[in-house]
Amino acid sequence: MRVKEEQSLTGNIYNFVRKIVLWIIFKTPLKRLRNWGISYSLWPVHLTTACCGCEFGASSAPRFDAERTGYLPFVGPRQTNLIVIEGSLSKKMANAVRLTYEQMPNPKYVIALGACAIDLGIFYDSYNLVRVDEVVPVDVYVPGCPPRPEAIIRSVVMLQRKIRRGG
Amino acid sequence: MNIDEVSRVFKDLKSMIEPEAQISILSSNRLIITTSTDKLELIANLLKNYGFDHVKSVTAIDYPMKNIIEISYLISSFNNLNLSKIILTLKTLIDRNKSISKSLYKVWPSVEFLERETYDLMGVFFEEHPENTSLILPEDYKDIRPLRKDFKLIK
Amino acid sequence: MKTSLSKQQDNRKEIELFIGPQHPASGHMRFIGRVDGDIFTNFIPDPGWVHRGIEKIAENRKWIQIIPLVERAAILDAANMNIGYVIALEKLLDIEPPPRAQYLRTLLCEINRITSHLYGFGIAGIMIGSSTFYMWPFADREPLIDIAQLITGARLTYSYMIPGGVRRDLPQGFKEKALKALKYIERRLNNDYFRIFFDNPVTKARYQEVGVLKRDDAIRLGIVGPNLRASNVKYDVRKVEPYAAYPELEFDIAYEKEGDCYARLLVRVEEIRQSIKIIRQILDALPQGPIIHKKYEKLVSLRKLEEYQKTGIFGLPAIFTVLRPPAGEVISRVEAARGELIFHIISTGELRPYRLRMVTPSFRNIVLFRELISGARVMDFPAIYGSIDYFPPESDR
Amino acid sequence: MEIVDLILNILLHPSIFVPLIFPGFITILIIIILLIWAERKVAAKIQMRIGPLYVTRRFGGILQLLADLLRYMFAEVITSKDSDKFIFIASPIVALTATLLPLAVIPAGSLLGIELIALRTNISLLAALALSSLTPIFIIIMGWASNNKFALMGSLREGHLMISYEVPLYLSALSVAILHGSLDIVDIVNNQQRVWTVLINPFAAFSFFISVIMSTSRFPFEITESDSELVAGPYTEYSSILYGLVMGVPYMRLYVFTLLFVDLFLGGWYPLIDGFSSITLIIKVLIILLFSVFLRSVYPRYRLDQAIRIGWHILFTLSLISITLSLLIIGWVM
Repeated sequence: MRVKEEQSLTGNIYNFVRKIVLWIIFKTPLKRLRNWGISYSLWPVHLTTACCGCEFGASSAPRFDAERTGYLPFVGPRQTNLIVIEGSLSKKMANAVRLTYEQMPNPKYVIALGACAIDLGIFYDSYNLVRVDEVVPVDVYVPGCPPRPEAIIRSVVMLQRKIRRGG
Repeated sequence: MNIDEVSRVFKDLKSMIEPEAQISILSSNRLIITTSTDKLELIANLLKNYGFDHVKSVTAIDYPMKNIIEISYLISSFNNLNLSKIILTLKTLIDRNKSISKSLYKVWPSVEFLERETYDLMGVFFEEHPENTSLILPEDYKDIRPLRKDFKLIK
Repeated sequence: MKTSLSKQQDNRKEIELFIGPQHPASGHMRFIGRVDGDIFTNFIPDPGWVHRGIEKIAENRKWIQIIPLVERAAILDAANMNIGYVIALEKLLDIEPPPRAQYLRTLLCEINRITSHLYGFGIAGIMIGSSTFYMWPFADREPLIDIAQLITGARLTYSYMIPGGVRRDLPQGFKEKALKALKYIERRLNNDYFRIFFDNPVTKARYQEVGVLKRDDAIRLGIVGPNLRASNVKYDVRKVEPYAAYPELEFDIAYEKEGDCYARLLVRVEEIRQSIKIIRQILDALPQGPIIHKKYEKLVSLRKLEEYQKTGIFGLPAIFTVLRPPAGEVISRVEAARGELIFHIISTGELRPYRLRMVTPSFRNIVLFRELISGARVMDFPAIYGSIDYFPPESDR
Repeated sequence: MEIVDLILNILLHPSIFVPLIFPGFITILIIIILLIWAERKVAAKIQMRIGPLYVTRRFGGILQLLADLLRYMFAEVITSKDSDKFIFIASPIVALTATLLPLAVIPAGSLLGIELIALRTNISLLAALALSSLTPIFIIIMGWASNNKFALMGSLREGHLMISYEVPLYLSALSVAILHGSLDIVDIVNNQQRVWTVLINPFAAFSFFISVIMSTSRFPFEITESDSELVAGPYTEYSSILYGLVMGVPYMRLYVFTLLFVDLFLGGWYPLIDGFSSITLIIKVLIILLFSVFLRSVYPRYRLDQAIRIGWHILFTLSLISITLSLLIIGWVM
């Protein structure tokens, strides 16, 4: 980009402010506060990709109650910061997942549930599936077909620890 | 269901559809009618008037060696409790290279999504079907249709 | 679907609404609707977002490997998916499992029917905004899932039925635990659910006379399951073509006359009651004897046979890996939780099926979206969706 | 010392103290944090769950909303390419301000002997009602500026609902004014020393309360942001701190209306505690607030046309009845 004349004297003020804000957020004790807040407020977006969705539903339900950890399934991509990929990802759905991921504000995280999300599991030779890591970067994988709700909540706790460590 | 009733239905149907189609018994309450594509709608209308009011499945089977695709309509009834104990297979054979068949949408509206799925996964085009568009696969799917035998999963 | 939408492209009064697959109420599915004011003038379901190609994959699997494969179509209704395939396979092999195995199969199927309906209630509840009625049925699924887990060892994906019988016998003390769970679920269903949800004036306002499906339309469109029975058609595969232990059990077909959303939910309530009745009968009249066909009992190794006699767990014989049913064509139908499930299998006497066609109830009900929601109000869409109890992975396979 | 006195004097002056501390901004923040936590906890209790817990284990997860707010604060602000950016960003802030405006004229008893009313006029009821009707307009503008179909439909619903709840809301509030012969809320509260308005004119109280529930989109009238078909209604495109603001708006509105409701119908700060009458008031407010959020765990939501019908058929009729009743009572007493 061509440097405008005013900027040649004062420097790029926008970039300067941005650098200061980033410095304040990431290099001061504010970072710990930020990480604490984010880790206890992981809201997954409503995007059910395949059949592990039943166990995803059960993990929010009374016996397992994932809301204890501050995890609250919420409506749209703009208000949430976590995608839970439930099982296999078809080619059609992969586009939707990518689109949703890009619509979400930073910082954002991905949990992938089930054997299908890791290496396609029982559908290893299917013609319509893609692996999750080809579509979005994954933070936590949960094995199982389907994984038990306890395992899903544990993955949330693991992600929380990862965020608090500064991941 | 006792054998008498099946054989009565069998006899009724036999007298009704012959000589355009052949009827045979598969097992205790499964009947099979085989006919050619151009007679399909005629036979279907006869069957509908007899009391078979819906289609349970449209199965297309690919036989590359014989160069044919076999399309089976599994038909039964909700209204007539005697007929609902029978599943009747209405079979027709079509040319595998052309793979064009006649839609039964006008006779049984319940075939709509089943035929669309067959078009999508097997590539059989149904004439006079209201919507011969892709249903399950992505809209820009270009490869061989997956349920054909020459579509191999692992190369 | 593109063509039918572009027909009305120039009509500026309407807006085009793409609902899903990322949408709170769409599930794994997309809908394309046209909205005029508050009315959907056109509503088209667009399935296929969970298509994994089970029919094609089955052609590349050995016969016994297909058992876990078909239940992935609807993992919350796994036992009913299993039994459909296993019955078809047994018809090909021409064997009949012993009576105890038939009863155990029926037991698991009915437990699955209850859990599946409760799941449907939960989804229906959250769709019209009742978070309590999402949580309660999901909570009350758990005691029943525990029972299923006692029988099979898995929460959802059981793979319990094998050709010729079942994999395990009941554990000790099962009957007491099962009766306790049934008593609990019965109390909740008959009192608490009606108090919080079914008798709630808001629920009635949302559901009654909404999404009416007339009897003739239901038959014409080939609808199955509780949605069909809510339109006053008394069709239930368990009565029409009894399989497993159903011929010896006493139960009624649940049906309603109105055909609206409320009737569809009430049919499911009644079906849960009937299932409880069936399970009680099974627990009382469970016959003694082997759980696997004699032919296969002889084939296992001595060590496995000892284990089977001691613990009731039947290790699969090695012959199952090279199972070759004779050539032939077979059609089986069972009543899964969401309706009639059909397997149409062509065997050529090979190690693998030549063609496996699986017609799931959700796929046959998909047309309901277009028929019921076109012409309904925008806010009726989640109410109708919830009442249909549609499960996209089951539909797409 | 004089400086400290000066600062204290400024802080404790009603026109600063009321909007900033009580019943204004800081109280609202604390009440919203507690209220949303209580909403989730009460719902969890009814649903046989525990609800938010691990964020502060010892206090039952009471800081849950703080964590959520922090996340909103540090999240990326997204303004979509097609939106009207200035209005998109400005309208939540204006809506928030507009929601708080009625607090200037609503009296809140006294604390430490100071009368808590920022602006004493003899038409404070009218002023409060007029100022409270600003918020829905900015909610509608939010949906329009987002340039999103779901947001637009949410705005339309807000507009439809607005005309159906505002008429009964104002009519039933005015019937109270007729009953007490004054448009000054302080007078109205003082008139209720012996008997509360809700006992004299229950119709007005009922239709006012239901209208408030409708206007703040509590269940069973959570229609504007009904998530099962409109994602988040007018707020669909809002992310990060902007969404944090708009999420707070209905709760703040609920708080403001509850304050007004208590003043009009539940005897305000009576029975009096000398010098600390605000405590009576705030207890009543908290009870009403808890009841309103408790409705979430009991009811599903009504359909839009049903809600409009309730507004015009039932609430409008009730508010007319309440006005007639007030007139009759006034005539009888005179």
